[in-house]
Amino acid sequence: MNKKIIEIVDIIDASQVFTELSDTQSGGICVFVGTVREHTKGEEVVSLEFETYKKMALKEMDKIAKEAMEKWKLNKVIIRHAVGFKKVEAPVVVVGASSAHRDACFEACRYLIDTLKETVPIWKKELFKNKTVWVSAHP
Amino acid sequence: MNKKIIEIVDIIDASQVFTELSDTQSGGICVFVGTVREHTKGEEVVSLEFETYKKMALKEMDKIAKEAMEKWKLNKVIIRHAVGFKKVEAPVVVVGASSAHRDACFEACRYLIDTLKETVPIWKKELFKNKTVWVSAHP
Amino acid sequence: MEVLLFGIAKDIVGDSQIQFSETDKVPRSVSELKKMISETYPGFGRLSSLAVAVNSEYAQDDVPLDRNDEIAIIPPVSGG
Amino acid sequence: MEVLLFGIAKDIVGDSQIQFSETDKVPRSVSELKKMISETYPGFGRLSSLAVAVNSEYAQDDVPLDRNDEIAIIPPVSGG
Repeated sequence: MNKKIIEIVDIIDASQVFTELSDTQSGGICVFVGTVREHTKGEEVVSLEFETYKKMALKEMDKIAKEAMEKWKLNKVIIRHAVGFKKVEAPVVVVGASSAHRDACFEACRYLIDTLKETVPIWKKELFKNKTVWVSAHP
Repeated sequence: MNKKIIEIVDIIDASQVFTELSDTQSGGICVFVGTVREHTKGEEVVSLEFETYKKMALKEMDKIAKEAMEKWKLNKVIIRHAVGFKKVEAPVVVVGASSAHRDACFEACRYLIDTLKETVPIWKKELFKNKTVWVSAHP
Repeated sequence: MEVLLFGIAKDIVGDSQIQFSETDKVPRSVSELKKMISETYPGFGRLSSLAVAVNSEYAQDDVPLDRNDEIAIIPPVSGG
Repeated sequence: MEVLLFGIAKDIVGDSQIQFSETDKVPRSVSELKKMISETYPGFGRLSSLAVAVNSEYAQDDVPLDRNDEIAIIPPVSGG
């Protein structure tokens, strides 16, 4: 099994992540799954569309995973992001880490998602009934 | 679906937890899974045995979930602990929460596992090749 | 009066419960119970901590005990 | 020289890339590229931020551009 799983996929199956992060040296696994919410600022979201600059996104995701493995003592790390159209409740991102003790995997997991949101070239368009909005594009 | 899942079970299937915590109002799900590590203080663990005072443990787990739901804006919470003999890599506890924004589910998830370890009447015996040890029993 | 035992408490006593018959001296409070079991079974004195549950809730030392209560010794917990 | 566009940058330009032909004035650095596209497409000036990637790495303003580089406009990211 790889120690580091970095992927951009069409559909995320969150159910497999604990098997992917499991290993004999880990006492804890922390995972964050980002999902599509029905409402944003009070407006009903029909769906989200994710687009990526895949080559660069995979590079940036790999950097984040490496940085986390340098900062904390981790056994395995996963960063998996979905692209395309996503309906309400669908998982769009899964990040996680396993470690001997729980401090490391909790802190690393938070770092993975926070940094991903800042640096990875993935763009989210919110589709409402009457309009579409590229998230965070404007001040 | 229940907003709060509190269970003591013989075998944990971690793969179902994201489905259990998913809902239309949540943008994030944070889950911690505690697993059996092969080594404790350098010694090889053959297996762990978990015992509980079930009636009281369920009450205490329920209190922790309620407290978390008061402290943070959570949509769903799960605390599920396994009992009996557990081999290396087996999941022994799953805690998690879903919320609109990720701060709440991360903080709540950490609170759930930290408080569980302090107050819930569950006891862990480590089985090594030549001895058994009740964890934390002695100073 | 019956006191439930779990984890290392069972190993210390060698049984899954302690019975106080009507003719025994019966503990009237949590603190009395702790004192009595620590005197009879010195192993309790060596634990990191020792708690008592009355009707499946943690009980402070001054909580009185009734023979109809469900009483349990709670050695240091180690779940998770 | 070819510049890849993503997300709102595609909407602003109305295409998935910008072509600079040999006869055009071609940007020689990241800062020149940013200036040129902001002048031609005022929508870029209204974004929260604007980054450029050269060969799939974030590039500072002073990075020179070569026609063989893979160049991309990176509008504010919003993954996760």
